[in-house]
Amino acid sequence: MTLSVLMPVFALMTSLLASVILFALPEKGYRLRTIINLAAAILKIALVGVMIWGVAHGREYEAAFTMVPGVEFVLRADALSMLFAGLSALLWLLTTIYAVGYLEDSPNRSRFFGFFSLCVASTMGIALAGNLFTFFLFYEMLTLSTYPLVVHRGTTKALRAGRNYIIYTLTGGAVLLFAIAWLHGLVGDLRFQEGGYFSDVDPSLNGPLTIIFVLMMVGLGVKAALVPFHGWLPQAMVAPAPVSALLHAVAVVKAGAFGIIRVVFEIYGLEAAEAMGLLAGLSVVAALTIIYGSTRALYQVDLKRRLAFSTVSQVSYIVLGLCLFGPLGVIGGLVHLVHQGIMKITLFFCAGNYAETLGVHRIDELDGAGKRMPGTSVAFTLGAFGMIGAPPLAGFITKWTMGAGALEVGMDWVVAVLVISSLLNAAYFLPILHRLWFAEQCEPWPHERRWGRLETSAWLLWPPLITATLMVLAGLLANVPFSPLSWAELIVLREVAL
Amino acid sequence: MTLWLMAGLLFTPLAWAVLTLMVDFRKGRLVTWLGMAVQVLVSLGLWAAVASDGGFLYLLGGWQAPLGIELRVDGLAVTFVLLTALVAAACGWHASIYLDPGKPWHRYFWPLFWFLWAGLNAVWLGGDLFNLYVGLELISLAAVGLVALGGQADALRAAIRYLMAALLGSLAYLLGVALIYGQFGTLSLAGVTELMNSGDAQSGQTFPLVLMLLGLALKTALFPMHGWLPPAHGIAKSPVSALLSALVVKASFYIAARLWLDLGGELGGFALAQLIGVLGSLAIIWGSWLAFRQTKLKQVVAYSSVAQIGYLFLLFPLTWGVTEAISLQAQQGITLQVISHALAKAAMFLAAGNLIMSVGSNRVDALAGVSRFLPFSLFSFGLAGVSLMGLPPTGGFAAKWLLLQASLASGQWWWLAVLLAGGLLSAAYVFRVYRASFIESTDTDQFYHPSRSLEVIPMILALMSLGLGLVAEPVLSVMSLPFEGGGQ
Amino acid sequence: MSRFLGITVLAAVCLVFAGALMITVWQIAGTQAPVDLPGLLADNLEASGVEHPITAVLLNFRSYDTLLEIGVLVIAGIAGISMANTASLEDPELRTSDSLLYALQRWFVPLMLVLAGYLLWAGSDRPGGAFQAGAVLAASGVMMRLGGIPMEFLRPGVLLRLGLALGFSVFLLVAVVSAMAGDAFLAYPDAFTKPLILIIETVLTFSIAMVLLALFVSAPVNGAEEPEEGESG
Amino acid sequence: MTPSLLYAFAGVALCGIGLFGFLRLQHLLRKLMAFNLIGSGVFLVMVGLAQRNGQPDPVPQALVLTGIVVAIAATALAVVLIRRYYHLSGQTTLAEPAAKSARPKARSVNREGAPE
Repeated sequence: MTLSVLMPVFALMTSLLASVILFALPEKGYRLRTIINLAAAILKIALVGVMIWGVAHGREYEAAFTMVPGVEFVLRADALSMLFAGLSALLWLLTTIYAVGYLEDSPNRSRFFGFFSLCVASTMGIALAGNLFTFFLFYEMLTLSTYPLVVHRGTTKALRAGRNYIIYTLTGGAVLLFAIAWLHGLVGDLRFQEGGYFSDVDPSLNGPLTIIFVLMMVGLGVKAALVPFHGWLPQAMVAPAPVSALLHAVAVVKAGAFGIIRVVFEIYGLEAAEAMGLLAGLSVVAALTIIYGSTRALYQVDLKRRLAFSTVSQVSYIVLGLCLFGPLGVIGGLVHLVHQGIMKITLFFCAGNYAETLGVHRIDELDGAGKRMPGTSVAFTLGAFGMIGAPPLAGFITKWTMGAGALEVGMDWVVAVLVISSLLNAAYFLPILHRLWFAEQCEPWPHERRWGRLETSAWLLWPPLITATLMVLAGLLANVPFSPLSWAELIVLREVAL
Repeated sequence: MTLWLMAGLLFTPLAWAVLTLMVDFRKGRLVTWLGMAVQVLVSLGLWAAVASDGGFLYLLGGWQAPLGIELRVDGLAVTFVLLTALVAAACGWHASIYLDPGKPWHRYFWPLFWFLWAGLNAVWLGGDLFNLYVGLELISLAAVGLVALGGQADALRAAIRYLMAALLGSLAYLLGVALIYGQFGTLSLAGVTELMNSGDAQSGQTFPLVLMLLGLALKTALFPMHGWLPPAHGIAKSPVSALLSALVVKASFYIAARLWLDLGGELGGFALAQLIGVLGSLAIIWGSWLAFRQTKLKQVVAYSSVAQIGYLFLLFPLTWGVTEAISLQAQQGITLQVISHALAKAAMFLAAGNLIMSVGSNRVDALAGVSRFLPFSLFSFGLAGVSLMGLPPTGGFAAKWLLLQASLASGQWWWLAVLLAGGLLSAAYVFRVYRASFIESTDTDQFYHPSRSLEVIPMILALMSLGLGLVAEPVLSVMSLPFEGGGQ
Repeated sequence: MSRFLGITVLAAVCLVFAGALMITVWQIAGTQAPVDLPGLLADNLEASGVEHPITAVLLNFRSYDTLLEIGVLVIAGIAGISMANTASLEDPELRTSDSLLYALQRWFVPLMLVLAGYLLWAGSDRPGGAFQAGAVLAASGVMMRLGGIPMEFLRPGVLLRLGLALGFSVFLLVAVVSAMAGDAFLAYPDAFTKPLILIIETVLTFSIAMVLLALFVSAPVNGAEEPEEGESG
Repeated sequence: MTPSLLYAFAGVALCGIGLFGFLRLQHLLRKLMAFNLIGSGVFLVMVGLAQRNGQPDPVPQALVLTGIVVAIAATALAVVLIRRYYHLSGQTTLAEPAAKSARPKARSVNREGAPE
């Protein structure tokens, strides 16, 4: 048992054990719970940081054993998994801080934080999974551990959202299982490997492989909220804000997107997938999702719902990036995995702050909120501009790289999609910003609470400010080592084998 | 050493049945704890012995088959013996706290419990067709006695229905045994198999096999002969329900599976195998649907057993007319399904009992809001549910995975749809219970926390079912150990 | 109409079943069993310790069957007394005051006891044995009971339970003692085979009679009942 | 066709009749008798088929003895259960009482939850 075996296991265990301990704690142990939560989150960041450092310097971390005859359980840290693991470790800490503040004085916290940690553990498992089987294992665990979070409030609406969520995701999971089992039957147990397996495959297998690919995209697309499998996502908005933040930024939708990346890069191989004509179809679906999500977002009056449709649209950037089939496009897609996470979590934190502090849920109630809550509103504004793609913020880096990638491989229409989408983004974000900063407050806040000198509780205020700063840094310092962009370049260099 | 272990294994349950008959419930509880410890240790020892040295034949009374009765102590049998020891000990432990010692009839729980255990071991090890019949009857009568114990009219109705079904099933099996004996002149299953494979004998008849399978399927509650199961399992005391669902129905299935694997290749046929598979599939779908429709918590769990039993019968099509490797895969999958269902269902029934005790009602609606009390039992119920849904990393998932692989490899892709749909359907009824527990209702303010040990037991079982998926490989490797035929 | 149809279908099913069974029996009857178990039995009868082959099979070659079978009987007995009324053995429905029965009983009961003893003894070399003897013994008990003779030992109590389990316990002890000696379960030591079988037969007779009688006597049903879980009772 | 085979065929007939009775009859005691009828049929088949060549085979006879004891135990248990059932419910068949089967007992309902 060397350290290289234990590291990924430890990284997984920090949140798994934390969740077990949190369940066992009595409901009233607020202080202890917070301490354990934060300690585990910080420990996890440290572990992931060490692994990122190690991976950058060429070390390998892997733990594997045979689970079922013919199938291995593999945890492995490579550059791609570190991209996702780093994101989720970082955002876990911030979301936990936020959630502690958000859920102050609300019931069932023991249950909430227990499942919350479990959810993060699943995400970490998804990041570290070394083969499809292990990936699927954590993918389903994620489904189960997020259900209690979605229905946390226990209202009829929450329960209905939870039911739809579970119907969508479990069905998607079943489809994915079918595809994985079929693939396993065809070619055996496949570890994720650079360049994939099917670059010189027997043409007779093309038919089954195509079907399997489609099935996998359906199974993963449910979580990634590809149209037409996105229905659950806007409904899941009823969950408490930290949950929405986590769901949209890291956990669920990203798990789907990350799975698509794994399958395309490291099972099929980008070239093989392109050669079989699989990417063309996927890119069309992704483009449609981008446009559709943005268009629907325009019509939402509920702030969180608008953000949710925005997620539908933004996550597909990642998928679209892959389909560009060139280094720049792929880098754009990968980096968006991180950028979108940071931007979207900022926006959700802010939305949660408005709801929690002012009782504001609808966009037309936001008039003048910028004066009442300047810190939150600055963070929101930065997030919105990032989403639109204004330089020098993180979103700009994504869109610029992807656009360049599209031109590089001659898919000019993608540039058009990017432009349209950015215009739509502007169309649904700018009115909000206008209301925040320039409209006068004409009605009293629906349900205002006060926290001393600060505009809101410190637990609630700091996380969005931090993430907003990170977002700015990710844009400004894009070329510094270990920035998301440089890391994505490292991944492309090492693993995508273009 | 193994001789001693075997003697201990056969002797302990029967002896403890007598001992506990002599004393009242409280003393019986103490006596039983001791006996359970002995029995678990002996089972573990035997399992370890077989895992290291391979299986053997145990000649009862020192007489070889066909004259005497041989016990077939192989990897599969000792795995089930160990499973029985764990599950039965858990249920017994639970019952010792759960049952009210004040009721005079509860003193008879212990002897019946021990007889049931003895019968189960007899079936797992049995290698003699007639002896298996006696073992089955021992199980059935003890089980019926447990269901009826002190019950009111509803419980008795369920018990009588159960008894009638069990008796008819046993007779069908016995008739098959009579015909087999008439043809081959021996009752040893190994002997019959050998005769059939050697080709000396005239080819056997299919009808006896069909009769036996029919009888055993009735006792296993295969669709459409499942009507007796839900009332009996639903109305019995929770520890009893757990025993019945986890182990008792598996006993008759185990015999059917052994018959099929030994004789099915010769006497069975594609149509028969597919027919049984179709019935199993219908059981999965219909049972899950009915489970979804139930208003009482324990009825949900009971109907879920009907559905889960359906999976077991996929063994028949997946092992007929396929290569050795695929057949092995299917057998391993079914074995895992038996084990994981036994653990999960026992956990579920025990947890359901605790929940019913806590909220004071047996209705699913009554669970509204209980998750805020953080009942341990709800977690156990949930974890067990995950295994029933066949989601990773549970034993249920490992089983499903192997069955998926076997269906794909054998080209019988239609079972894939059944397996996947079955998982989703079971999610429907499991999530219905979860959902109820998350409802925030204002008037749920009374919640009685049962004693810690009552809550710990289902949790242990559920965790075992969960962990089974992770250690499926080592467990299965013991099961498929080479069988060293011949003397002791 | 549908009722008639139901019967017809049912009858057809039963006829098909009987027909298939008939054909199978006929086909099997035309073959020769490949294993000559009776011959094997005859060869080993010497070693079994008893002269009558059926008794040898029951109590030696396949004694495990018999052990479990007595277990089944004990289970039935337990289930019976678990429902009996512990307070009273009196069930007025069962009591007859028929003078003829009373007279018969005075003659028959001793006779039946003797008959039971004979059947038990005969078991070793002729048809007979523990079960038959036990059944006769139980029948005499039933007769006494009908005649209104109180049999206090049948009250559900420790005596009755001891009686129920006695035969089974002795059988079990013999089985395990032989295993302790390093042999297989139920393997009698050569020198003691015959006496051991005799002892087992005797106690079994007693216990079988006891179980059957207990089932008959436990007829007065106790009214107490346990509510279903979750229902206040 | 030997005499013992005749027994076997008689057993077959008993099995058929017994099965019909078992499935058809509703009264529990009659059902139980039908069960015993099938049982006898099975025992006859067992003994008759095994001695088709004239020479007696003691093994099935011993098996049948065991089988009879088991059947008696089962019958006795069934009678005990049926008696008690009759005592508590006044019924002789397994049919659910009409009032109860329509809806679950009212007293077990603590609260009406949200409809599913």
